[in-house]
Amino acid sequence: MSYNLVQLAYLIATALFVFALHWMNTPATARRGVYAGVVGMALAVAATWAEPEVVHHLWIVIAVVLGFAVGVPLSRVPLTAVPQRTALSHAFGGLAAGLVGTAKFYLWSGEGSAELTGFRTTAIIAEVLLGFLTFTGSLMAAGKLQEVKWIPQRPVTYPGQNITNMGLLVVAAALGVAIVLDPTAAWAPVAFAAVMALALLFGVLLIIPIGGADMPTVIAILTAYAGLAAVAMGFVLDNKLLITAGALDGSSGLILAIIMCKAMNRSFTNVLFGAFGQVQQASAGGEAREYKAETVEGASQVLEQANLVVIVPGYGMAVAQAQHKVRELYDQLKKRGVTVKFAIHPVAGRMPGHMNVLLAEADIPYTDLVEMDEINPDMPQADVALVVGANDVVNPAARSDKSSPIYGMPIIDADRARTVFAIKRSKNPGFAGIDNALYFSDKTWMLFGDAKNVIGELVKQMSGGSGMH
Amino acid sequence: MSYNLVQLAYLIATALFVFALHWMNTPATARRGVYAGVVGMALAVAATWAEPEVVHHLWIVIAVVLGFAVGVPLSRVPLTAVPQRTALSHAFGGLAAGLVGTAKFYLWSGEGSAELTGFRTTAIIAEVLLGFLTFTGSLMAAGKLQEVKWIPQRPVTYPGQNITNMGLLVVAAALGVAIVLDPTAAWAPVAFAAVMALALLFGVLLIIPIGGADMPTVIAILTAYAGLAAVAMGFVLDNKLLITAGALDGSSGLILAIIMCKAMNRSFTNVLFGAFGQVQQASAGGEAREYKAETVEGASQVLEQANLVVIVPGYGMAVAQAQHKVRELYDQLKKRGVTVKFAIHPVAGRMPGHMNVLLAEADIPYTDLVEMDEINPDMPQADVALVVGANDVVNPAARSDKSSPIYGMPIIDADRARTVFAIKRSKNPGFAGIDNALYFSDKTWMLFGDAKNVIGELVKQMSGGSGMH
Amino acid sequence: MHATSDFWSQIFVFVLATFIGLGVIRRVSRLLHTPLMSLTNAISAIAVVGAILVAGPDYPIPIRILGTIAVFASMTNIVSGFLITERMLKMFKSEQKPGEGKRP
Amino acid sequence: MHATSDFWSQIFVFVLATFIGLGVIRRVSRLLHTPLMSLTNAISAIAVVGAILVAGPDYPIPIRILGTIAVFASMTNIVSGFLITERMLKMFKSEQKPGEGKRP
Ligand SMILES: NC(=O)c1ccc[n+]([C@@H]2O[C@H](COP(=O)([O-])OP(=O)(O)OC[C@H]3O[C@@H](n4cnc5c(N)ncnc54)[C@H](OP(=O)(O)O)[C@@H]3O)[C@@H](O)[C@H]2O)c1
Ligand SMILES: NC(=O)c1ccc[n+]([C@@H]2O[C@H](COP(=O)([O-])OP(=O)(O)OC[C@H]3O[C@@H](n4cnc5c(N)ncnc54)[C@H](OP(=O)(O)O)[C@@H]3O)[C@@H](O)[C@H]2O)c1
Repeated sequence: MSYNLVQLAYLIATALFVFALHWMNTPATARRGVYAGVVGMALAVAATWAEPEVVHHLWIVIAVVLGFAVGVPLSRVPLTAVPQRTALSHAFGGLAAGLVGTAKFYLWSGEGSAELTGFRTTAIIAEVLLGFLTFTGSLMAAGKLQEVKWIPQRPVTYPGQNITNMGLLVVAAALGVAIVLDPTAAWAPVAFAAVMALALLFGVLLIIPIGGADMPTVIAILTAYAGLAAVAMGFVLDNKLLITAGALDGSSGLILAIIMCKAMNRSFTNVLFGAFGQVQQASAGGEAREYKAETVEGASQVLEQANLVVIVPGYGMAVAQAQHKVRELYDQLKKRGVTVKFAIHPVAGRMPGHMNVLLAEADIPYTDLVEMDEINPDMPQADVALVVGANDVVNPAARSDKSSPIYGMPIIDADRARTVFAIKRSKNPGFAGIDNALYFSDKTWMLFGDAKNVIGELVKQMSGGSGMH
Repeated sequence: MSYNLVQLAYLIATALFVFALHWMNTPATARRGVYAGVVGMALAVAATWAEPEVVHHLWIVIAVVLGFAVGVPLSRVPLTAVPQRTALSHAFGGLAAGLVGTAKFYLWSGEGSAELTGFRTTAIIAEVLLGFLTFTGSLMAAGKLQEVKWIPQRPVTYPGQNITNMGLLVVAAALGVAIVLDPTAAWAPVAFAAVMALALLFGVLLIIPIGGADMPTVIAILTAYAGLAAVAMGFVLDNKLLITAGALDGSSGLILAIIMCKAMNRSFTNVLFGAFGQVQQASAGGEAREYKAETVEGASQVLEQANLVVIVPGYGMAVAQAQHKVRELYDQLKKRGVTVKFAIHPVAGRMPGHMNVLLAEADIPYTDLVEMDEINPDMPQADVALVVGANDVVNPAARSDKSSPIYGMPIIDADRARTVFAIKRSKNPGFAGIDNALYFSDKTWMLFGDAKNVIGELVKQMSGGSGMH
Repeated sequence: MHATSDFWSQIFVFVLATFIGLGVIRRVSRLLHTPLMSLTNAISAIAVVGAILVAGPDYPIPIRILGTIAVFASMTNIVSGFLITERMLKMFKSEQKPGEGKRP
Repeated sequence: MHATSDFWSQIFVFVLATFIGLGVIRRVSRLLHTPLMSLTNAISAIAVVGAILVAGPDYPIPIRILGTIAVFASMTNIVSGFLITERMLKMFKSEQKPGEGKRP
């Protein structure tokens, strides 16, 4: 009977998780989604904990308390650190999956028990492989994003790298098969340990050749792995809740990764094995052409005269934490009856939805955040396109220049606006490491400096100005 | 092993069915959907037939051949008969489910076998109940739609009707419970037979009180029942393909029923127990106000002058089979550079999508078929709204008159067009049995007559006219 | 225990499939609601699987007769359902290239 | 046999759940992709269920230690995942009434 109750709880939790994700389809219902998720999770934990076989509670209580102790601060990180946090929690997730798999294996093989059916053992191997490689891989990713000094930012590549990695994987797989064939053999526990070690190692090697800026995509892929690990665990424990939840996460990771690759016009394989970041050195110092700089005074006047101003935020806004200043600018312009829209590129910044969260943090109504496809038709009507620390996502080369590494990547047509102001600190290129023809066009004026300061200046100008008359 | 192959086939079939329905989301991919469905079905049949326990083939072959012999002609019915055909095949579906359930029960109870677990038996009872009530219910529905003489069109109601029906259901359920409690009892087979009989009877009684015009909604609900019967069968046979396919059909029926009820602004219970059709008598003869009739000559001139003509087809176009004439009119007007759009109300006609199929049959590109919500904003720009045998769906009372039985039902705002021409044969009301203020408005001109003839006249006028200059 | 474990797998499958059904059907183009009805019609004739498993094995004659009738009934639905859906869909033409023909 | 029957139920559940996942996620508003990442993050911490079942029962100490660590790890994800998602979503405001705030 209790078995049925537990299953019922799991079923309800499953449904709640589905609704949780479903409600994320609009900001209006998104928070309801979180609550659904929380309830589902609480239900699942309670039902499991109440299982008769769970007799030792102390350790679990401690673990839960510690979980809160670590989890709460982790949820307070600044928004710029969100990618790292995500990577880190993937590491935790992978670790959990890996450990459970390991525990189950040694438990059952210890009993030399019939529990280790071929199917179960296969699932365990998969769980452990995915779990542990997600663990180390995510740690590496988090490190690169956090720009920890002893983890190389630049992609580390050496000849025959991919072969080596594949080789490792093959060995691990072979060992796995051997274990499946004779799970209770004397050597099985050792072989299993070897598989674990290889998985941990593989996770590291998988990330090393990938440039820091590609991490967001990698993280999405790691989400998918974490999800699959949960599915495998579900197979091992014959737990349908785990299978469903895992599948949901798997598809989420997959779709985000696809969206990012599409928006960057790159393929999975290219991200995973392309060592794209190298390009950064390759063409970093493109021959410097003529920039036309503009003064804050001049810019603020033009902005005040405009009817429609489109602000194109990019990674730079995130680095400079300029969103609040941007908000002030937005208010100043609105006060003058200027229509202000934000053009959001799907991969502006360093994670999907990066710009939206920052601007939302600055209380800018999401109804003024317009997606690329919706804003581009209106760009020609825009009197001013104000590029705030965006680069690749407004690089016309993506449209025209077949030779460019970002050729074919959809961009925001800032260059079609009547005037363009571009805020950046230097002549350095962006993530893709290539020059941006937009900056040299005769309708473009550069506002060099840190985004936060420059926009602060603009705001001061205007408030001062508005103070006078 | 063969077991695994069969399961694999079932899994693929499941996926194919999902895709089949998914691809129906746009006409561009819809046909691919059908092919996916066919392949899935073929796979499922082949895999099952190949099961080792299936040893007698002759009868199956004969049944299959007969199935083709009956099925092919059934697929050639005129489009106006599609609702009947659907109802009829629900009857077949229900019958199949009921028979399989019955067979399984007598088989297992005969063996007095342990196969009849409480869960299984419950599922069998559900399958048989749903199956057989769908069988007779659908037959009744088909009869009413076909307007078979010995099945009363009008809702047949008598005091305490719903109580009687509910009573029957309760008795059947009670018997069912008894059987579940002791499936191998001596009296069980008899009780089971009683359940079957009650289900068959209940199906009839369920439909009798429902008006002929409500049948489309009923059919949708019967789709849901048929789906659930398949699910129950899936539970009985522990067959996940049956469960999935059944669930898909169940949700399809449910959603269509909901859409129809919403568009008619009525509740399930009202459709099922409201005996709505009665209203038809109730207010059929509303006091006859002034109609302004118009000649075909006059109308055709106005149409020729127009820039935007919105044609609002309704059930009358289906009755008159006027879609081909409408096509000719459409061509004539296009020739004169008139923009012609079709305003499609979700419940125009007598089944969901009725108008779309008819107009598609007449080769009118579906890109000119505009949904209610999309066309209404443009209605004020329309020079002429040509109402072809539509009535309730253009009745302004739904917007204004709280007392009207269709108050609150969303309508097509034909009355907002500059001029309205309405084609109908008589002063009789439509399905809802109420007068239509639109016909009396001073901008409306009636073209009395059979839709096919009237439009034929219009076309003659124009082609003649265009012949002159 | 086996029974119950099966039972719950089946419930899960049912619930998940229902979610899929609701999600997919809600997005079917209104243009195609009539063909949709006949398509689901054909698909629900999957009952044929159960029918074959009753008509085919070495069961007493009366049982097999019931099964055979069921096979016939389902087969009719499969054939007529798919054919008429195809027939209706053939009629839907757009002036644009099919590729663009998306009108949800 | 039991194993295989179970096996296939699980595969079915997996495939169906994946369909749901793909359908649902594809419709998540682009505005919310960052919160989505942290939400799925929290949900994938459902591994806690498995962890408890290893840490709780009367198993050898080393096994239970592994389980306890796993509980801790998952718990961290649950707590931080849900909290940060909520924190981010709180920031999304529209000028319209929430009801209308639909921008897919
Ligand atoms: N969003 C994602 O999910 C994602 C994932 C993976 C990769 N990416 C990639 O990331 C890139 C995003 O494009 P993006 O245009 O947003 O950024 P970007 O191309 O990386 O350019 C950022 C620009 O901001 C400027 N900048 C940096 N710090 C600044 C500061 N404090 N003040 C002012 N300006 C500053 C930089 O120029 P200075 O250094 O001269 O200031 C640089 O030109 C795309 O190439 C995309 O493919 C995105
Ligand atoms: N579509 C669905 O799924 C569905 C389902 C259930 C119920 N319904 C109901 O059906 C109704 C559909 O509305 P509707 O406006 O399409 O149809 P309607 O309200 O039933 O009106 C049909 C009109 O067509 C006229 N007509 C009939 N035969 C004609 C012919 N041969 N030539 C010319 N005119 C002819 C009739 O007037 P005369 O008799 O004077 O010619 C009548 O006014 C709604 O009330 C809806 O709720 C629809």
